[in-house]
Amino acid sequence: MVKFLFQRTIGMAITMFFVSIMVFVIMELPPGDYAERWAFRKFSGTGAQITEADLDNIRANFGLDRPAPERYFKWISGIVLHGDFGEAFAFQTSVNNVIGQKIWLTLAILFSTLIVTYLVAIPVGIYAAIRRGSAEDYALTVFSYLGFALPNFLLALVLLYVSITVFDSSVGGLFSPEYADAPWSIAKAKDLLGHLIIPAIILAWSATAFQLQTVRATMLDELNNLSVTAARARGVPEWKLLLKYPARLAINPVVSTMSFDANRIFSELPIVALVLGLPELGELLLKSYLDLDMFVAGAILLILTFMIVFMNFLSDIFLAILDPRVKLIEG
Amino acid sequence: MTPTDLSPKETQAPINQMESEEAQRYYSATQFQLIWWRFRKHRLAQVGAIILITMAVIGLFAEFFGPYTGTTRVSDAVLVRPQAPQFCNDDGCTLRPFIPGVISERNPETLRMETKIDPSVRRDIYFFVEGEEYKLLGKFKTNIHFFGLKEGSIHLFGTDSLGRDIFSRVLLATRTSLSIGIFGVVIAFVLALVIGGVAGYFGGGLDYAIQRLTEIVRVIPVIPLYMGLAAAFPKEWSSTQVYFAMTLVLALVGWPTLARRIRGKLLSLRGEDYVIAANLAGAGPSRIIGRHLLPAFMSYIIVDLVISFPFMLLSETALSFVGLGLRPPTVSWGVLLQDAQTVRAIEQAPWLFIPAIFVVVAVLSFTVLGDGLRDAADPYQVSG
Amino acid sequence: MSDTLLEIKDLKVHFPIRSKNLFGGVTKYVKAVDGVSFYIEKGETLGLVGESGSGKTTVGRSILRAIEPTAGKVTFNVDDETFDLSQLTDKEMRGFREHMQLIFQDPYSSLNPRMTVRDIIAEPLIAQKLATGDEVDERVREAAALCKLNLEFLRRFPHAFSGGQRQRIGIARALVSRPQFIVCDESVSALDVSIQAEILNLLMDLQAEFGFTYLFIAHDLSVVAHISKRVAVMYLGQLVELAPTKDLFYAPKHPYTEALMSAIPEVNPDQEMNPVHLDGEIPSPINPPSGCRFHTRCPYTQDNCKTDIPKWEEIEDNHFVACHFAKTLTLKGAEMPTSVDAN
Amino acid sequence: MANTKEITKDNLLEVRNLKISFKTDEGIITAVDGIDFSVKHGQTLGIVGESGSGKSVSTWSIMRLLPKNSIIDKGSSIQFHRKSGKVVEMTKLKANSRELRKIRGGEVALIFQEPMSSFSPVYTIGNQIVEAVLQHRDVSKEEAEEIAVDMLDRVGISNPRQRFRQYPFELSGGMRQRAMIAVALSMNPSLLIADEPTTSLDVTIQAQILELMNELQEELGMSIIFITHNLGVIAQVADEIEVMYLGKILERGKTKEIIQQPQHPYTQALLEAIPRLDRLGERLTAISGDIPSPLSRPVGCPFYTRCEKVMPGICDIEMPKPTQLSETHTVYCFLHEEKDV
Repeated sequence: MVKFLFQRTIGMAITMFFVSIMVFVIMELPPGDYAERWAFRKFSGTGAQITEADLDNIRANFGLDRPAPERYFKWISGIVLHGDFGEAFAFQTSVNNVIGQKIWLTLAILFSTLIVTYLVAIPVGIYAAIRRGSAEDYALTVFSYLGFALPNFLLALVLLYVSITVFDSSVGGLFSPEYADAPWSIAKAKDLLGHLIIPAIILAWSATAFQLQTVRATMLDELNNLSVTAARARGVPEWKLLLKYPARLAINPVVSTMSFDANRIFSELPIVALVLGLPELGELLLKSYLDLDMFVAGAILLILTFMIVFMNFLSDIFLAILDPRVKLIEG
Repeated sequence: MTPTDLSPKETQAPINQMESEEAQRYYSATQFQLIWWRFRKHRLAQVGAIILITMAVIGLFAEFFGPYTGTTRVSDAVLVRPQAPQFCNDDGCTLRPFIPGVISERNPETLRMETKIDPSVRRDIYFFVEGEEYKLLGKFKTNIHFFGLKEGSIHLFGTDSLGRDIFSRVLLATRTSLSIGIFGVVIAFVLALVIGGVAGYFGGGLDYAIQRLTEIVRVIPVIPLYMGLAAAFPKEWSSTQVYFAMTLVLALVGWPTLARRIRGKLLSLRGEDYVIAANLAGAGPSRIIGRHLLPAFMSYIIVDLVISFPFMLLSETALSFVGLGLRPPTVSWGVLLQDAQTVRAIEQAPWLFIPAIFVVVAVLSFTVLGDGLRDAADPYQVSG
Repeated sequence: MSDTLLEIKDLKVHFPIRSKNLFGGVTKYVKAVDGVSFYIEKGETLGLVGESGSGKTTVGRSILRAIEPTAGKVTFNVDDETFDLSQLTDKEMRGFREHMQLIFQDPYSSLNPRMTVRDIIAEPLIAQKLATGDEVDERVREAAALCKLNLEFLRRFPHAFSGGQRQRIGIARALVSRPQFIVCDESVSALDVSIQAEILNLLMDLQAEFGFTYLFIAHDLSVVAHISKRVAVMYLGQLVELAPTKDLFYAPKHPYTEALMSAIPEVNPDQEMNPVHLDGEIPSPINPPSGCRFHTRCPYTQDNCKTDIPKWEEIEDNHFVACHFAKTLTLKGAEMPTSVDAN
Repeated sequence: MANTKEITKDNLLEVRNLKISFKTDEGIITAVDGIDFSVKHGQTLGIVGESGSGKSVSTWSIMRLLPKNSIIDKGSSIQFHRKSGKVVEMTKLKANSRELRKIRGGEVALIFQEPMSSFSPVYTIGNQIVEAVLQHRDVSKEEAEEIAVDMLDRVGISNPRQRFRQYPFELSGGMRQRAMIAVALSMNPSLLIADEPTTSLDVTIQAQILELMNELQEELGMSIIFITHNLGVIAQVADEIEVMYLGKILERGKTKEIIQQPQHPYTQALLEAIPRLDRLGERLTAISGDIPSPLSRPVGCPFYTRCEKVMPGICDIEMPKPTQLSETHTVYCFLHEEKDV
């Protein structure tokens, strides 16, 4: 197990190294350079005249006159060694300050979404497989189709519209107005939990549709497995048999694709966050892309990807616990 | 669950003494005939196909089917409600559809312009009427529209806050969104085919390197990655440039998944007994690829193409929706939905949300079509 | 030896195991075939038997170079000229394939479902340009007729046929290029008993008519005994015994062969089975036992079996064994028929 | 409902007029078409048949294990003598009823061809045996574990305590089949259905498993239904044999009667068609033609399409009636029916 963990940790580090290069490339992509955007943001409206010399100064300050590999090295070593993600010009402060506690809110959203997804997809998928061909199964298939077809942000809009026109209250945001700027307290945490449900359901929408189908398909495969018939031939009661044999195995593909779910959720997060007004990383990422505040964008992209890679790591461990065959392959 | 002596192989029909004409036909049916017969059993998939073909045709001739060009502003008709054609009013019924007249006046309380229906006025709808001039398929100058009014204006889906006809704009957007999907899928596919094909056919170290690369591209969240690439488009690019850049971006991010599937399929095909048999028959690589791998592969390629579409459509819509994708004056479903970004906008004019229905219907159609095709694509596998 | 068609010397096939760690380094090898030597004479059938994991299929495929051998020499005589197959380039090998063919085990997966029967049978001719135009069709029809296939069926696709018929199509494909050597890799194992006899008869008839040379690989000892002139027994990647069929079955010289013979269930309720008991299981071909590979399970094992590798010796005329005690052990073979018409 | 007479005393199981069909996309396939057979206490009934003969279907139906699209005809009867002495009509039992569950495993056990897929890969061998024992015996968990280890030992698995904690994939094929037998026998059944239990095994392992089953039968006294397509195996293990072809029984008798004096043309042809070591060098007699598809079963005797001695106008009209050749030997063939008359 120690060797297994060690191998996976190294693998994670290597993946993150390549990811960081890709992220750096993306940060470098926008036309014009960072110094111009920084200066524009800082001095616009102040009436100050910026000369080419000023810009060169700024470039030298930020090290922008250095070749790209050197800049990459400086950037990544700042992150790895000091946890310093650079400066966010749009906010005139460090990226760390901007991101700060939003990481925790993002994680809270990620996990609540995953929980909603699995709480729905696993039992319902199992049920649909057992009742294959029934009206419920058919209805669930239709629901899954809709899950693929109706993007989460449109669902968010629909829900918002319904909540406002029918219930006359908004479902957006992560906090009630009275808690938004209040210091953390138990009441605020409760308020957060209450507000998390709606975004979690919206973000879980398509992930649930996908996983439901995966669970159903695996379950159908497993139901046809001889080991199920063998257990039935031993006189094991039907419900116990279904839970112990096929259902147990139907969870495996879900566990092994946890990182894909995280990927899907983070994909949809920025847009859903925009619609619902959620103050977390996705929304910030979108804003910084629009402002071309690439240090912030790069940092967030890196953090989100790291969370996905880490989820992958977790799912590998869970899978090794769940399925004794996995260890053998690792040898 | 099936006992051993009822395995699929045994229930496959061997030749019998008596052979009906139908059996004869089945026995000498080619792959695509078999696929077609199986596909014909999938009602839902056929409905999907028909919807998509209709959308494609309407999109292709958007200017003809829409009564207005997408940019025409009917200034006194801002945020007009959708108008449904009618056959009957208080004066009785006619065969010719018509829409009631509309009056717009300023609400004395809110001071907003509001539209009201004037049932006393009847505006007949005519077909193949003359209207604004346009170029059909970008080539033939004409001013004939499929339908329209002789006087006044018709807005089946209402108008937006600038007084543009949403129906006409949705048709144009259909063209843009579908075509960007097609180009995106095709380019991604060419990339995936080359890269996945190389990896799957040659295997070894090259395969390993490509595998790792695709893995890395796949861990970065997709839409944020798209956004990062799209954010790099210079502001001064023309809408055409952005359009092409978008297809490229969609393709660049889309290929790893496809390449992985192609590679996997190729690897499994390469190990098939009949491919080994061809090898032992002395067939060279070109014959093996051309006669054995590609034909077996074609149906999967088609299925994969179809199921990749929704992803491209949704990505484009999402990016344009937040302003990182296509930009006005190009209209796509995502661009149109920008007007419906806030609840307030939808509350005021729910019909701005109509393009979303097109997105959903298109994606649904692709999904059911893909499902049907996937079922039909391998006619040699007996389905459980 | 001018009547030798094929000679295999010290053939080795080792499959690397890639560990699934970061750099995919190769640390272990599966020694599927580990030093196998034998020859096959023109027009004979050499049977090759062994249990699963013995490497018999790998031997057959590596002779045809469907799997690249790791080491060893395979020489092939065509028209009094000798070719070293392991030295041929891929392209030269392709040209050589008209002389050697394979009949597969699974009649379902070995035919491309997307090609007509005619195209399947014609493949060797077209791929190697052995015939053109009408000649192709002529030779396809000829091959099909030899395999008792209805010529009407040639434009049909494989999905129209049952297992037995498909296997005939596979045989027609194998013989259309008029090869000298055919490897039958478990070619009747997947068939029903009532179909199997017909295919065996067909293979034997074709051999009588055209003088084909077969390497007949199977796990069913009775089938191998029935069709082969000589039989080789494989265990864990190596040959343990090779002899004319009757010598091998009725008077085996290797303890493993004895165990195999004793395990055949006879279709005779009066004759009770009395299998030799073998200890444990077949060891892994990744780490084969030292000395004689069979020593971990052999009922007659001695101390030197653990350390010394037994020599592959011809102890009687045409009877090869690899056992330290081949000359001293008295082993029991299959029950010999009491009379010729023991019906 | 002609065949509802009470089961005779020396029979553990009596099957009458069993007819099973499957609903499929291509229509209704009749897999088993009105067969009768019985199993005596402590004896082994061998069922031989090629693919599509319905040998597995007919025996799986005894335990009511067939998939949902199967239909057991109303006129069919499967009577089973329970340990309590009570006779149950298996076809009348409700699916998932308590009584059916008690019989499954506890009184009738099943082993399959592929021991790998009949174990769940994610639980240890021990776990799966203990589950079975607890299901059918009134013992504590510790006692069940002892029974399991003891059973593993009895079936010849070395280091049973260690194997108990291993997963199926850690065992070799032969070991797994032994473990499968251990599971089946740990519940102390009175009938063991062995569905091609040695087909996927090598000959040396097969011989060991057959020996083991013989020993265990002598020791425990259960009845066995042994299904196989291998005539050599059946000759070695069965007391009685029935020969099935396309859902019908064509011949039934003591093992010696079937192997040494086969009377049905199909049985004769089968015995001629297999290569035998005591007949090396003889040409095999092949059976011409193919097994017809279950989708288009011939009318009349199912074998007439391939039979050398077919009598047109007779064999292709209706199924021949059973002809009793001796007390134990029955054949379904017009050749004998004529002689009888």
